[in-house]
Amino acid sequence: EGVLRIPYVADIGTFDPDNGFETGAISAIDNVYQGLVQYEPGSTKIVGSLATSWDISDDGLTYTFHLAEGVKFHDGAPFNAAAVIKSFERRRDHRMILSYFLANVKDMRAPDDSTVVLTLGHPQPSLLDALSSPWGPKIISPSALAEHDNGDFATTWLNEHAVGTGPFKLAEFKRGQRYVLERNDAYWGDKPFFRQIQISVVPDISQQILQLQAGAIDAVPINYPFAQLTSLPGTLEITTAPSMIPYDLFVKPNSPLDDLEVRKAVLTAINPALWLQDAFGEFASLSRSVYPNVMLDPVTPIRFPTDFEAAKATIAKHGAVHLVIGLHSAAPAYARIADLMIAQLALIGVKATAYVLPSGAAYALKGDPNPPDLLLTIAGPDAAHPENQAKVFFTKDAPLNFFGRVLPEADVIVNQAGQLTDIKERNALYERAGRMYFDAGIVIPLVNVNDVVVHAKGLKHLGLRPVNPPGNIDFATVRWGP
Amino acid sequence: MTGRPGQDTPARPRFNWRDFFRRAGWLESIGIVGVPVVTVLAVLAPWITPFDPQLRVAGAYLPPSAGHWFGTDEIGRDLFSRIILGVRYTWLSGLAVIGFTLIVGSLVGLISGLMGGKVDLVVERIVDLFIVLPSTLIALAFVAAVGPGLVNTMIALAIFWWPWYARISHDEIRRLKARPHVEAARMAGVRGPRLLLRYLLPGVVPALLIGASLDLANVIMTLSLMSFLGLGLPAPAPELGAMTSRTLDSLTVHWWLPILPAAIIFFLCLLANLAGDGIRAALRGA
Amino acid sequence: MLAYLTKSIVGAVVVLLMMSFIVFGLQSMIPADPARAVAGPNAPPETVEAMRKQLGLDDPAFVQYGRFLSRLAHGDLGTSVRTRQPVSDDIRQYLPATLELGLASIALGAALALVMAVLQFLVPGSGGIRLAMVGVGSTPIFLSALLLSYFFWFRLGWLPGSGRLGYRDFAGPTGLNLLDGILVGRPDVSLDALLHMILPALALALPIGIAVGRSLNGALHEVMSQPYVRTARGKGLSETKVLLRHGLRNAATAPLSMLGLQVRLLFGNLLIVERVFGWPGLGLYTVQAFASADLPAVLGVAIVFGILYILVNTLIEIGQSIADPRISL
Amino acid sequence: MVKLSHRMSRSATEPVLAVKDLSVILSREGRPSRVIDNISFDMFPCEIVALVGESGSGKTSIGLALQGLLPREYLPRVAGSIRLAGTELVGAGGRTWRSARRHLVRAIPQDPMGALNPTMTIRHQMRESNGGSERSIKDWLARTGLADPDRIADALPHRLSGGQRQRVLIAMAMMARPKLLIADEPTTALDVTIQAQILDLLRDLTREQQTAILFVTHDLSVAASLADRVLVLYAGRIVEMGRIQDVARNAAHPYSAGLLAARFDLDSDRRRPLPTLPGERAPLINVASACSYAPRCPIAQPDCMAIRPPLEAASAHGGAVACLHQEQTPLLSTQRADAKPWPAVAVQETAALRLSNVRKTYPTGTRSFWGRRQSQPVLRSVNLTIKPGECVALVGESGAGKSTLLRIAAGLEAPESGTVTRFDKLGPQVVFQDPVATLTPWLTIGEQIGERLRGVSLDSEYGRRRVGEAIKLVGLDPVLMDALPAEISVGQCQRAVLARAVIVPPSLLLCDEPISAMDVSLAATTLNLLSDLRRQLDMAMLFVTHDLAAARIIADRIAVLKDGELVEVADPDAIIAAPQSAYTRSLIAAMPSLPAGGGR
Ligand SMILES: Nc1ncnc2c1ncn2[C@@H]1O[C@H](COP(=O)(O)OP(=O)(O)OP(=O)(O)O)[C@@H](O)[C@H]1O
Ligand SMILES: Nc1ncnc2c1ncn2[C@@H]1O[C@H](COP(=O)(O)OP(=O)(O)OP(=O)(O)O)[C@@H](O)[C@H]1O
Ligand SMILES: [Mg+2]
Ligand SMILES: [Mg+2]
Repeated sequence: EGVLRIPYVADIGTFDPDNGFETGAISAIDNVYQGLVQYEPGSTKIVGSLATSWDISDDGLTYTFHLAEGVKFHDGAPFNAAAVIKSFERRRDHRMILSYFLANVKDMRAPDDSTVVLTLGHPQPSLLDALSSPWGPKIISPSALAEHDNGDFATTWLNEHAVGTGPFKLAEFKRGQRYVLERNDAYWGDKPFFRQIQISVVPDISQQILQLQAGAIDAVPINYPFAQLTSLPGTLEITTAPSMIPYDLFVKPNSPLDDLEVRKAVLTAINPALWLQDAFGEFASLSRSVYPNVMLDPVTPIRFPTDFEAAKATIAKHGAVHLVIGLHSAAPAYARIADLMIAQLALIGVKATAYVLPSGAAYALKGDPNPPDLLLTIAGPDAAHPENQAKVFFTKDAPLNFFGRVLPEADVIVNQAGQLTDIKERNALYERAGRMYFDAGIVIPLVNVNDVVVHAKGLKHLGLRPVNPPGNIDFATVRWGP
Repeated sequence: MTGRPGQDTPARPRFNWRDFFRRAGWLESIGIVGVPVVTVLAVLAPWITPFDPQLRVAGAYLPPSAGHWFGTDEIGRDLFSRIILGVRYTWLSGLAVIGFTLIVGSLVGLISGLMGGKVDLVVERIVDLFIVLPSTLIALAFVAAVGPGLVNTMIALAIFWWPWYARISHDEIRRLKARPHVEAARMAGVRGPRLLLRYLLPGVVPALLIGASLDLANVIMTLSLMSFLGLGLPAPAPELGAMTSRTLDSLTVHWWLPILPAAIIFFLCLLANLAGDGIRAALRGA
Repeated sequence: MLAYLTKSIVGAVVVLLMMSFIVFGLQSMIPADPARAVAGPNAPPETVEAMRKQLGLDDPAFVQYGRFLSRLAHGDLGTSVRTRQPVSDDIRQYLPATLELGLASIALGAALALVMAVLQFLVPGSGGIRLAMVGVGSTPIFLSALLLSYFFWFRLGWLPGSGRLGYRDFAGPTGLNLLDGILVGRPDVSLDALLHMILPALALALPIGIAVGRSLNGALHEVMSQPYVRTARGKGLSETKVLLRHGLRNAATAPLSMLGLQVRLLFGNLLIVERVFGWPGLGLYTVQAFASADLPAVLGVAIVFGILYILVNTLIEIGQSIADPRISL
Repeated sequence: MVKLSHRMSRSATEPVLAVKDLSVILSREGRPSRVIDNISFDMFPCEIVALVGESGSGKTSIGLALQGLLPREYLPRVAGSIRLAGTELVGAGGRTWRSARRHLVRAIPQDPMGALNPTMTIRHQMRESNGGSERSIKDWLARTGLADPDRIADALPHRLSGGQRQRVLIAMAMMARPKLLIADEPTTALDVTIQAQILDLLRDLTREQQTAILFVTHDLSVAASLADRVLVLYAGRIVEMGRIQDVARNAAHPYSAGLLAARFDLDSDRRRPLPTLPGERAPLINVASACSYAPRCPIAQPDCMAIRPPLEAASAHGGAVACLHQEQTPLLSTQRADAKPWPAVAVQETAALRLSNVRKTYPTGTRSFWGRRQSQPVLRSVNLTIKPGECVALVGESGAGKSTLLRIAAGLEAPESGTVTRFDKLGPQVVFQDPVATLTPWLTIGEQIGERLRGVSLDSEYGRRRVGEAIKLVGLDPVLMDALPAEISVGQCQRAVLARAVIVPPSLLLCDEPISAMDVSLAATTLNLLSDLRRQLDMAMLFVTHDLAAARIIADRIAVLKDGELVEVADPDAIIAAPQSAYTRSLIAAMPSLPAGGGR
């Protein structure tokens, strides 16, 4: 009957596209607001959205976007270049949380109503990725911004209200209980299948499963236990797509793993090939590099050693090795992987324990006098350019360089690659740098787990994007299929 | 007339286990006997598990069978062995919390009750304060601050448990102090530690014992609740609450994973509750 | 009475101060960085720095605490780091659900306790009944909540298993749906709210009912062998009258204290039950606030819970003094 | 059993109550014991029957059995027959019992303190008594002599004094106009003045309402001042019954005779030990086929141990008695009259204790905001000296400040002003009112007695010997050294307490109402023991009591305390003969006494 019912595990903190880092709700926001460009569903290819085409100057400093015509905001205001600039300025200049997406944009101009020209401070081939990112800049109705600006750039109002150009309007925002999106019948693009999206908050995954089986909701977007995927009732089916959120281990400096022999032994034991199938069935693949597999396909993938006897002997020779694994969060996926690795390590005589870090403590490990030896993370960059991965996790001052380990010669290569526009050339450099981080024992990539949505039979075109956090169904494309 | 009947009260035998159990009730006696038995099992746990609880010894998700009584878990470890180890953690930490808070709380209560006056007033206000604080919330804040882990969780719990015993022992000692037999002992020249140990403490102990035995189940429940919320032991340690919470989503498919650990928590609480009831009945009757 | 109220208000303020101090102290020990939590995991350090400055996290803890107190004096609980809006607004949104559920479960628990204690007194329980009662009291809340939901909603379909209300677009003046339905003349809404409430309230009420019931039963046994009960029987009153008029009231003090203790544990159980039943209340809010190191929100919730608990305690004390006039306030 | 003929004028009327072969078995901790053993008696309208017996003889149990209120937790088993106004109650259903309690039988309970619901106003509780009517409440309260019935009706029990409560309970029972009223020791806990008032009231009420009263007491003098007939109960059996004058004059059962002899009043001989009942009974005989009094009976013959004596017509009076050798009983009183007189006390002219200008105030009332309370003077400038070897009795009504004075003398409390001088380095010893409560339940008697032998271990030969000597001194069996307080009787507890006080003889012994909770015989025994000890050990003594008769018997001087002031201090006989203060006069006037020519 034209209604899609989706559960979220957490409530939506804020619906403001500039001022919050939502993960579970990002597709709701992105179906109400639109940016200039976007990733195509199912891949990392950048396609137009509110901009139909764009030109990049040869020096890589000037980007000219040609905007779509005849677009209107939900409140009826016309969409034009001024609106783009107003929204971009709001994000960049007014202490919005996500301002860093536009940090390199020095100047914005609107030569005419349908053209926007951005001038960068330095060349940044990854700019388009930043603009396509699910958290990238979105265009907000300038009249709504003006109307609700109480000296706070409408941040208060936009927490729970939205006026964008997207295929859906935010119809109801009842914090913690329910959120309703209504189809935007004046939408300028293809008309969505569903008239209404009803989002409820069901924090408990067991409840979500029961509700799905009882037909009270149409999908369980994330966290459906992998072990149960093979034995789903006939009324349910699975949509799966590659995701860009790898499972990685970051290694503390001065850990037992600094000893190359020990590291080799440990790698032998925790080799994900040995447990991938048990943990994820067919819904995951081995990490091929320190980058997500969809982001970069390496020429020579990383391989783990396989000689168990040698590993055992090494540990026996080396003497007791005790490893502490820190888990970035309390999400169940972490504990399971940790359990598996601990059981694996026990086989070669390494005693390991794991604990969940206090929330947010992972960001403070640099100053932690007693950090874990290994940090397990399930995290990806917020855009699909390899630069995002490297500069978020590995380079000096990278925000998620948890242990602050630096490998200057690799950082140089990353910087070099960042200037290149030729994809193949660029990727080769990134791969080399990534290999160096791995060889230096800074990071151990484990697996890439697919985005798995369990839903009622017949739901099609979920529009899952690798860059999006898992479970973000694109409400514009999803439909009941034959 | 005084409450006690005339001159012919038959001499009652001194402490006697049969009387004790009869007053406790047969059901409760099971609890009273069960508590030390479980404690011994918990201490011996690492030596009596049929399989190594850390290792993957079979396929994952095997239902209970003759080989693996409670089946295997999501990565193929023997659930029975893990639960035995879980009993060890849960039970012993429950006992530890009770023991620790009992000692600290009753010491505070005894001392302030004995000293009386200003000290007593101040200490009592502090105890009041701790009793009124919303414990779970602050325990959560505490664990969030110092990081999850069994010891931290136990400390967080202990912070909120000791005031009860301080309250009980304080009230009891104040009550006893005013009783004629203590006054009489004072008149007989009994002072200081001798008065405390021989005349006061034995009167306080039953109330504390009753309180503690009834609380054991509460502590175990709260501990498992905290570990259910992810605030318990490091991962490989099989903590019963955490085992349940992590596998709750398989309730409809692999029921034994969440149900059996929870059932064991239930069983432990049941034993503790029964023992508490029994001890109360037996001591009150005396 | 006036003196009592003054005293309890002063006491409440002291407790709240102390509590906020503890929570604040604990939170400033947390390694987590609220600025980072706000900015998102991938934000560059500059953004985080700016955020930190904006949130005033650079100042020493005592300055922050002082600021917190001075704002608190004006009724301002600060701005939530996570939802980017005033904590008081957030709490206003989440509190009614929790209040509704909490009150319902306390009422249900008290009723359960009463029925159980009286029945058990009139019909002395066999071992089986005793075992069943201790058993229910020994069930961990997460298990009982899940089993209730599994059987009564999923299996039998008798009651809704999640959320507060089946109706959309209903908003009443108080936020307590059960009450609002009656207030605005929509009994159907009230009924629906009631149906949604039964399972979570039952899950919360069971431990309350068992604990209070056991305490009431014990007190009844003691009271009913008191000489004044014999006096009442000596007047030829029926056993029910004796129990209701002379027994219950005199037995009320201890179970009321037990009720207070249970309310303290109720706050913990709410965290679980709200999660299992998707009940959009403060418990849910608290868990999420903790997860994102949302200090203002945590402090706000602590203050609100503290006030609620003190209120409950005060009510219980007043109740005790009504039940037993010898307790003067 | 002999059919008893009542040679009384009432034989024409139907009895209100006919009890026949009533037995009650109660069990404690699974051990049943026969508390009422096959008793039969009748009661007629307007009649007051006294039920007399020592503590534990089963008086209260009879009262409860008649109301069907025996405590359920003791699993009562009742056999025989109780016909109340023609209705058989034994084996009757709850409805019959309830209706009987509502309309026919009411009781004034033994302990007024616990018998009123603390959470209900008096008015409310009284309304329940007469089926909800409001009208007569004030009336009835006024009739019991309460001055301010309206205020009392709206008060809660805890605001009332013991005497007021007792009167409320009487009003409550009487307003139902029962056919039978059971008054269970309604006056034991009260002052003599209030006691006399209440006895008057009961008497009036019988006359007006045609109510029969079963008056339970352990004190024959009280019984004599009120009752028409008396039932003497021993160990659950009726051993003697008859008109009160007859029994008081010519007791036919040795037990009754002993009870009468043990009674002391203002005329008792204070120069020699009081006569007492012989020692406590040993449960060594098979009571089912023996006279249960035999082990204590001074005239027991071998057949007393073999035959249970039936209740048959008494030769000495018109009643009945259960004694095989009743003709011997009159010999008893003559035998006993001449115990050896006390040796003279050597009172020295120094002081063992001197209180000068002692004042004390206590905070009272509810707390103000800051937790302060108003203070109320309890003692105002008290001066009292006790000489070594002398015994001073302190009498006064309840709340006069007697205990406070004693506690100050003991050093348990500090006076607000004034000085307390004790001429003794050992410090005084105190004997409190309730002997059971002053013994620590978990320590043996011996351990507690030995506590005063500082530094001497009880395990040592010497320690045990000293404790043994002390125990023997107070007349206890040294075997009891290893008993816990719960294992011995009240009387034995009182002796143990004394042993503790005198194991190292203090020069001053302070006693706070040591006998007020005891039955007559036990009280007499205790008085004798105290008199003996103070002479043997040469102790000065302060003896607090509200019983003028006891004061007269034990003391060398009596001090009368009224509202915190000593109103007179003088030789006992002088005070009785010529009381100086109005208060003392009223005390003396209110003393109950046997009709002339009593049991001696
Ligand atoms: N549950 C019981 N089991 C066995 N014996 C009992 C029980 N309760 C009371 N008794 C005995 O019954 C006897 C009668 O007690 P009761 O209270 O009737 O005596 P009483 O004459 O009223 O004494 P008092 O003067 O002290 O009030 C006592 O000897 C007592 O030991
Ligand atoms: N600790 C106390 N605090 C306040 N008031 C007290 C305290 N102890 C005694 N009183 C009051 O002091 C007065 C005298 O008490 P005290 O116990 O000395 O009387 P008493 O003559 O021994 O009476 P009784 O014959 O009833 O034992 C009473 O009014 C009592 O209420
Ligand atoms: Mg009695
Ligand atoms: Mg006194």
